[in-house]
Amino acid sequence: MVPTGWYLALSAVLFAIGTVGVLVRRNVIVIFMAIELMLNAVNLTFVALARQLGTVDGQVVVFFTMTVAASEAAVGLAIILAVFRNRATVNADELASLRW
Amino acid sequence: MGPLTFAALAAGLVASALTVVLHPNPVKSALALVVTLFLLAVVFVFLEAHMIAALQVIVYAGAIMVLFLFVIMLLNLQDDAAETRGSDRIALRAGAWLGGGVLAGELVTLFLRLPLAAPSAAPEGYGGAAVVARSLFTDYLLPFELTSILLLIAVVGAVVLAQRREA
Amino acid sequence: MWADAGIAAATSLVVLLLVLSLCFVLLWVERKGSALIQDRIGANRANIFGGILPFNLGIVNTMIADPIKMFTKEDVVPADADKLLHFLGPFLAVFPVLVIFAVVPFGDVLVIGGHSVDLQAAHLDVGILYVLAMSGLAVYGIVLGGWASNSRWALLGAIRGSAQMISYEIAMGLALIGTVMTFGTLDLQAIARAQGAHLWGVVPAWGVLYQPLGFLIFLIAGIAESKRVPFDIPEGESELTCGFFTEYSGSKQACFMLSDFAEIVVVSGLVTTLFFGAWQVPFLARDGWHFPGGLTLAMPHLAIVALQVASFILKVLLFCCLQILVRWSLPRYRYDQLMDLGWKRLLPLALVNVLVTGIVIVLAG
Amino acid sequence: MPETLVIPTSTLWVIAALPLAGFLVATFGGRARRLVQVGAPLLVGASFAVAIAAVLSLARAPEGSRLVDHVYTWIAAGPFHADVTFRLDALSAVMTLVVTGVGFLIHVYAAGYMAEDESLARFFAYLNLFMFAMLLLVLADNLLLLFVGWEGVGLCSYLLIGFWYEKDENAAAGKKAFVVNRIGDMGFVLGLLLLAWSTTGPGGAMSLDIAHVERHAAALGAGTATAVALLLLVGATGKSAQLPLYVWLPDAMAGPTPVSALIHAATMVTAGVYMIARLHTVFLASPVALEVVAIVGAATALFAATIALVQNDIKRVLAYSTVSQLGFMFLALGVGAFATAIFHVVTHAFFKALLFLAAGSVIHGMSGEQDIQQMGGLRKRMPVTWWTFLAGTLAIAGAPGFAGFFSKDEILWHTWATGHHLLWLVGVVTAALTAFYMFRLLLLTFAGKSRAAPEVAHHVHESPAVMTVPLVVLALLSVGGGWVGLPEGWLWGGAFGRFLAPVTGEPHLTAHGAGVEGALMLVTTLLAAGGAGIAYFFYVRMPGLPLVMAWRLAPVYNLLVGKYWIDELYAALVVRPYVRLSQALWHVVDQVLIDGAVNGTAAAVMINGQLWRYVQSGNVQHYALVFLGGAIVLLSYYLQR
Repeated sequence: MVPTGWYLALSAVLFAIGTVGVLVRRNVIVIFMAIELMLNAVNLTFVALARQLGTVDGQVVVFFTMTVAASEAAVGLAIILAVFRNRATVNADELASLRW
Repeated sequence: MGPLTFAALAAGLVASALTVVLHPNPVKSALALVVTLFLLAVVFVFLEAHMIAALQVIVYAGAIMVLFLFVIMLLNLQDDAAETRGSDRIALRAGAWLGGGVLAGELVTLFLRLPLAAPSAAPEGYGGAAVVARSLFTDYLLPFELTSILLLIAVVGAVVLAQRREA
Repeated sequence: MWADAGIAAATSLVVLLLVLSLCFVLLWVERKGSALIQDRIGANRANIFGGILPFNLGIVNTMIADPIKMFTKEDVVPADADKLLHFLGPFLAVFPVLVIFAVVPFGDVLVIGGHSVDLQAAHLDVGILYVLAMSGLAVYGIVLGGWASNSRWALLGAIRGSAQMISYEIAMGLALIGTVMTFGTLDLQAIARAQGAHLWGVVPAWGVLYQPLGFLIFLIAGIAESKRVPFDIPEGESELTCGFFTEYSGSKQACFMLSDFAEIVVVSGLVTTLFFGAWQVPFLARDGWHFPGGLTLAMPHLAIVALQVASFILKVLLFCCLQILVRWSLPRYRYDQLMDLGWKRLLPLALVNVLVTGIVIVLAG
Repeated sequence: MPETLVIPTSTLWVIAALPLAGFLVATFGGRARRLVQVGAPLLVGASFAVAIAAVLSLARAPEGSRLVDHVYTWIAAGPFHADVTFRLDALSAVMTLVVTGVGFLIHVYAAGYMAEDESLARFFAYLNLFMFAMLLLVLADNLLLLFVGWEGVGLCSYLLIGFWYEKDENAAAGKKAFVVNRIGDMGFVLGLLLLAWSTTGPGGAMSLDIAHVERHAAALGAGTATAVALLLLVGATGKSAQLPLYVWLPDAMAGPTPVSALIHAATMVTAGVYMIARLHTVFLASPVALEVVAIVGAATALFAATIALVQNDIKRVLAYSTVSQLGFMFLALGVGAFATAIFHVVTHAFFKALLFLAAGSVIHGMSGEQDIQQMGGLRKRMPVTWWTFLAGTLAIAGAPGFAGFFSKDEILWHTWATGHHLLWLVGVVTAALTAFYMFRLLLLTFAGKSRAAPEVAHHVHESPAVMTVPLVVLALLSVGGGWVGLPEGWLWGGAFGRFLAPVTGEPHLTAHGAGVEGALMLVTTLLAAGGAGIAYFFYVRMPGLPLVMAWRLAPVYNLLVGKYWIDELYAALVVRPYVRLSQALWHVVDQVLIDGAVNGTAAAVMINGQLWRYVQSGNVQHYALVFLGGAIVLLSYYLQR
């Protein structure tokens, strides 16, 4: 039996990797995927702690997270498509018109 | 699950997650993310969250990631060597890796410090569809119904955003 | 411990062989059936013992010669292809389809030497979710294969395929919700057992009686998922040469074809299991026949099991033939028509089905 | 007053509500001219009828009763509370009848006078709103509610003076009336606040209910009472056009003539008189203030009368005569003869409304001409107007038996009888001057030959019946209206005073005797007759003499024609310094300090934003990095704990 803490630590590492991905990548879609990675890391925390507590509440939260992630993917990718149509790029550096 | 299995899974997860972040090709990144999600589903199974594991594969691997791949292919995005190796953004990248490392360190420290006893054996049917669904349709009914509205909004939003406007 | 492992291995092997053998049968059915429909002779070149035997072993020849030819052909990989993914594509296409069958029960419990063996490779509480999950993964083979080929035809085919599969997956999943509500479980074996009952003592309580609309939607969505005519737009040979597997040859192409046939079998297996009584034979219970009117007829256990498995295979074969009939009868949909059907017809119908089912369940208590 | 004499009722609000309904009809039904033209006067008439009914039921009640109509609780804030309550006692009964009755007649007259005006509906809307406010004022059982009416009539006065706002001087006259009234109102408000504060009852109960104020007024200290009374007097001088705030009234003649008749003769300007009579308990508590009231009244009376001697605008003469007559009323108030003051309010309402309406008829007939030097000889062409104007002139001049005779002589008698012999003299002289200038006006207008331009003279005509009938009714009232208040000892003498006595109290006379009263009356009458005679001599017998007189007495004449240069004095002393102060404040405080602070703040924000905007790279990832830093800091905090 692996201690719950290990799962949590694993999720922390995955979360940090996702964070780095959000920060260093320039392709908006990849940034988006890194965000999904972060969400999943949090999901792991929920599931691990749900197991720790012996209740399914954490799993229910994961269910909701998935719903949100699905909505986010639908809308986010639609936005990316629309942006690409207008600007012909998905590079975050070039999508910086909200500035001084 | 023994420590060895866990270590193997964790190594696979970290490797695939790093691939997501580091691979210059978005398609490969997406595939690595699919692998990550699939491995996470396996971890969920070991944590006796069968229902969630199945949903993880259906929703994430089966739907969301297909959508990602679809968009990447539609936009025909190619390798971008500058993505990860360009000489600009050095400060940003250094800050990101440093910050990410510190974040991971702090979180791991925090989590490993938690005084968690070994969990007791899971109750009968734990993590199955019936138990999760009962919780979902009783205690979490309102949030559940709200997610349906959220999904509806997302559908409408996606259609509105992605449709071509007639000039 | 070892016995369990042995049983598991045995059942898995049985299932795998079942699917594969059915695929080979279908290969022949397809070739000869299409010839029958198109009023021609069909495959008749391979005649191994032609000089010796007075008659042509058409069936055997086709079933053996075709795979041999396929697997011995040269494997061509395009120059700029992504080698790894090009290699992985066919396997990713065939693998999820084959493993779906793991949760499909092909018989009731078989008792041998004190061991009771569930005739199902893997017993899962969330069997239907597993089915959906695996059929969702099947898309990756197409997408990756198409993308890795580095060819315009293949890429277009892959994009079409991913959109099509993701669209019809929704209708398929929703069609299954009605069935899940009717039987109150996600476990396929439990669903199979529940269909052993008889309404008013005479009519077998098969799923299709409760979910006729669900059956139709599932069947259509299933055919669409397997990308066969009239939904073969990802291949679309008139437009895209061969779609996502344009750049494949030899054994890899054979894998794609195998997955094609395997999908037919899987869809048939699921339709049988969910809507047509699975392995159930009308009036045949575990201990023998129970006809309406109180007439009972005991039978040996092994005979009963054999009868049930045979009935399952028969039903599956029947639906496979139905799909092939469809494949050779209907013209191909246009892409927008395909999306229309999926999103504007099947999806609302499936939602209505769920709603009506729910109302009936509540009213019937 | 014993509470048993308070009779609850629920009809009084109707009296005030009917004109309000008229206002709404005229406002929202403005397109239906006919409806407004007929409906607005009728609603005021209905109000008059209800008022009569209410007064009759009051008359049947025991002496000293009052009807009280509690409509709703308006303010209940801690210890302070004010209700919307109407009261009808003897004082408000008289005022209500005068306001609604005279108001009704003037409305009828106005329906004819304004028939051709394109803004007829607006006119009647204002007029009805004025009636509502005035009735609120006289019927209020609470000084706060009274103040609402007070301000309401001020507003309507402003609107009506500037009714023909297309001409700048009319708008300016309205503005002048409004501003001068505000000055008076400030005094009034301060007086009310001081009154409320100083009459705080047991348990801290604060109220401006009239009963409450009357209960506590007697207990006021002399200083407080004087302060309150003088502040209230400031309000009264503003509203009733007394020195030094009378300046707006002559200019107010810019409004349509029915307005001058209704507001600036019969009703609104008497609000100050009414208010002092209503709060006489407060004034009685301060003999000093009372004395000031008397002096202000007498001075105003004489002052305005002298100006009236030489004015040539028909309405302006009447305006100064109004100021002068209001001075008489204040004189009566000042000597403690509150009932007499109200009596003069009533008779004055009759004859001054009559005179104004007759003047309006003249102006109507003369195609808008207002200069009496351009008139003359109208007697034959406008007989009804002539006879009614004559009746009004006789009444105001104090011809025996006419309405003004009784009220004015009673004022002078009370002045004499309370020992104010000097003020009596002033009053008598004023009465003589009044007779002179009124007959001058009458004779110049109606007697002799027409001095008008031929085309105007040709068109002179009598006014229609809708205008002359009210004139006749008012003429009858001017002739006979004084008989309700016969002096003590004559027939039913003193009845008016006795009717009001429960409210206003009895005057304290130091001299008595019908003989003395009769003698004084004779003196006054003779002097008035003399004044009238001189006028006849000047303007009929020897029409050239006034010019000679004016030339000989040039300094005096110019002083009077220039109205003592009061307007110019005010302009020099108040208006121009105030304008200069305002400009200084505008340029220094507003433009430099306030605008500087506002613009400076904006500029500071802008500069700050200019500096910080470089942080906004527009790159989401930079923001996210900062976000990550924040998360790390938070986590570090948790780790340290």
